[in-house]
Amino acid sequence: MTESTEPQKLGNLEALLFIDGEALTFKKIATVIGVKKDELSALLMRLDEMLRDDSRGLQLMTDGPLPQLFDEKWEARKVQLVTKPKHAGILEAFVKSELTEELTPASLEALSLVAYFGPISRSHLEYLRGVNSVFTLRNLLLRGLVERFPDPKNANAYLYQPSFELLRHLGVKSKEELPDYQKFQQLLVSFEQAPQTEPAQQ
Amino acid sequence: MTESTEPQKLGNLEALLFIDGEALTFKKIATVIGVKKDELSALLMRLDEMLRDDSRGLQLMTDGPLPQLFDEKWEARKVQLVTKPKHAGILEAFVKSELTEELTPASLEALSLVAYFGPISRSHLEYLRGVNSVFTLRNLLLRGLVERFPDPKNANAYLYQPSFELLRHLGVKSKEELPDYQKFQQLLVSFEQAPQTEPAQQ
Amino acid sequence: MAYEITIQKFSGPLEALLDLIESKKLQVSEISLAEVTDDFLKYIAKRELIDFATLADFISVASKLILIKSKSLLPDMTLSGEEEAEIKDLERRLKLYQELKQAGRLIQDRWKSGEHSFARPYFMHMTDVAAIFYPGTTLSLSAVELSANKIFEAFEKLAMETETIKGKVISLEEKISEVIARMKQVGESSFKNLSGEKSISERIVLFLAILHLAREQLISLEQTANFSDIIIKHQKPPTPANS
Repeated sequence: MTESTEPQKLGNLEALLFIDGEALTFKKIATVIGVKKDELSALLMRLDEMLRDDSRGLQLMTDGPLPQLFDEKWEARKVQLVTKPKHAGILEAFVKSELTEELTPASLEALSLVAYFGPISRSHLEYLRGVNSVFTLRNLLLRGLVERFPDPKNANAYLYQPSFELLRHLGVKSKEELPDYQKFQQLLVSFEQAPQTEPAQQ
Repeated sequence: MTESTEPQKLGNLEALLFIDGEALTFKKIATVIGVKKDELSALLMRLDEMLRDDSRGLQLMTDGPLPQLFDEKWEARKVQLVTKPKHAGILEAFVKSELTEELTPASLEALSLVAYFGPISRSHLEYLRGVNSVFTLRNLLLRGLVERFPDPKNANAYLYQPSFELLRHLGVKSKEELPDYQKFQQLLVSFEQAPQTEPAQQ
Repeated sequence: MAYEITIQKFSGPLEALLDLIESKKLQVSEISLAEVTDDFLKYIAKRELIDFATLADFISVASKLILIKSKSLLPDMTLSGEEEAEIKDLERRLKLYQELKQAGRLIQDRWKSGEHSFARPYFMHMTDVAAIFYPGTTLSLSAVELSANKIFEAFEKLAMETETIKGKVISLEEKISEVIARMKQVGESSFKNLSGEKSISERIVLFLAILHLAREQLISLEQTANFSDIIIKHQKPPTPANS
């Protein structure tokens, strides 16, 4: 195969994200369109920039701010092409949102903590909520609002994070765009750095 | 509603075509975006022009050359957003990469449940796994490891069962020949009859 | 298979506690915690509002509140360093919880805002792909069997969670009864020192709430621990709380 030029690869990237529809890992994209880490990073940044134009109806949803995603864990990061929230009004009639059910107080509470502080372990979540969360988390997993992955530091436990489906429903490009995101991060950090000792809760 | 500017309407148009998999009639699009024939014509021409750039992977598929479509039959004309033919290789590479990857532990888990307890509905499977299983099941379908058929008891749902090829690959004549088949059947029954802890909680 | 979803008033004990404090327009502090203890216990006593899985956590908070309350009613009662730390921790966590509740409100607003993004259905072209069979190299009969075994291990783990919760409820009951026994000891010697009708009536309310709580637990857990008997025998409460 001849070396593709950059525009051709940008086209490939757009076509791939369009075909799959779901979130794709960076590794998968790199393999399918045949680029390495640095080139993928450049392509994604360029695509993101092009999409910022007002005449474009789409945006990239990612695991975090794009420039920060190309660290040692880059291969597992995900990206998805989705419509911009400002177009939701005209699209509502076409796509029925599956997430019309109201959230119970327990779901809402667990969901917001996972959204703001994910990836978060169940025990940490339970400490913050002050209540056992096995079944609430199970329910959120079943509804596809949160996802889990094995905790690299604790073989028998999982870490929970907001799913792309949740972020789409909330209309943000990544969890860092949630309102007052930084404020809540700092709040938690200062709480946990306080001299008090956490008794082994739960 | 305030008059949208042209860029906003172009964005609307792109988002709408992106979301819908089928070809849409001009009439439908005009209604949804809230424009008349002339404006729709201008928007589609503009979008078509933007898509011609080499960096774009998509194109408009129409019944004929765009400028000729706005005659007296314009309302019934259709348009669809598709990938450019030059990116066809991407679809192929994507399917290939999906298939050549080894089964993940999650896929294997879902596959085992379908093998031992199929025909099984997606919701039952998700209940047992405790996680949303839409994509896992689709990957298994794509690989030809499981097959589905409409659930006679539930109009909009499918039941999943191990494919004939899977059983042959595993070297068994029927699922009843799977190791410890009876044991697992009984375990499932006793698990599901156990007094559930979840009820009221959520 | 569907989950039964009941709308509960509170997501957990911290929210219930905070609600009680805020409804009295108080700040979170040891004093306000002592003040809402009776109401909190009454809330637990109405067991139908709390599901089993979260009961243990409600009781855990209740046991700390009882300590706080006892301390405020009985100045002679000394708490261990660990107990003091538990009280401080509850107060601190409640303050954090109060702040974090904001996050829930923000998510709720966005959830309802209608500003959603939409994605294309997964792999819309899938129907174009011809039927194939691609098992990969790792799929074997033993891999399937191993995976099935793992699933059932996970089921057992889930069942154990329930047992753990049950065990926790029971041990907390014991802890509460210990606290009450201590309070009774201290109380007998210091009752005469307590002045004013109000303090005494407050103690009675507290006691009744505990009795009620204990009785409810015995019923639902089918526990034969004779916790309530002991109390009755010694305290002779004036109501048929132990019917």
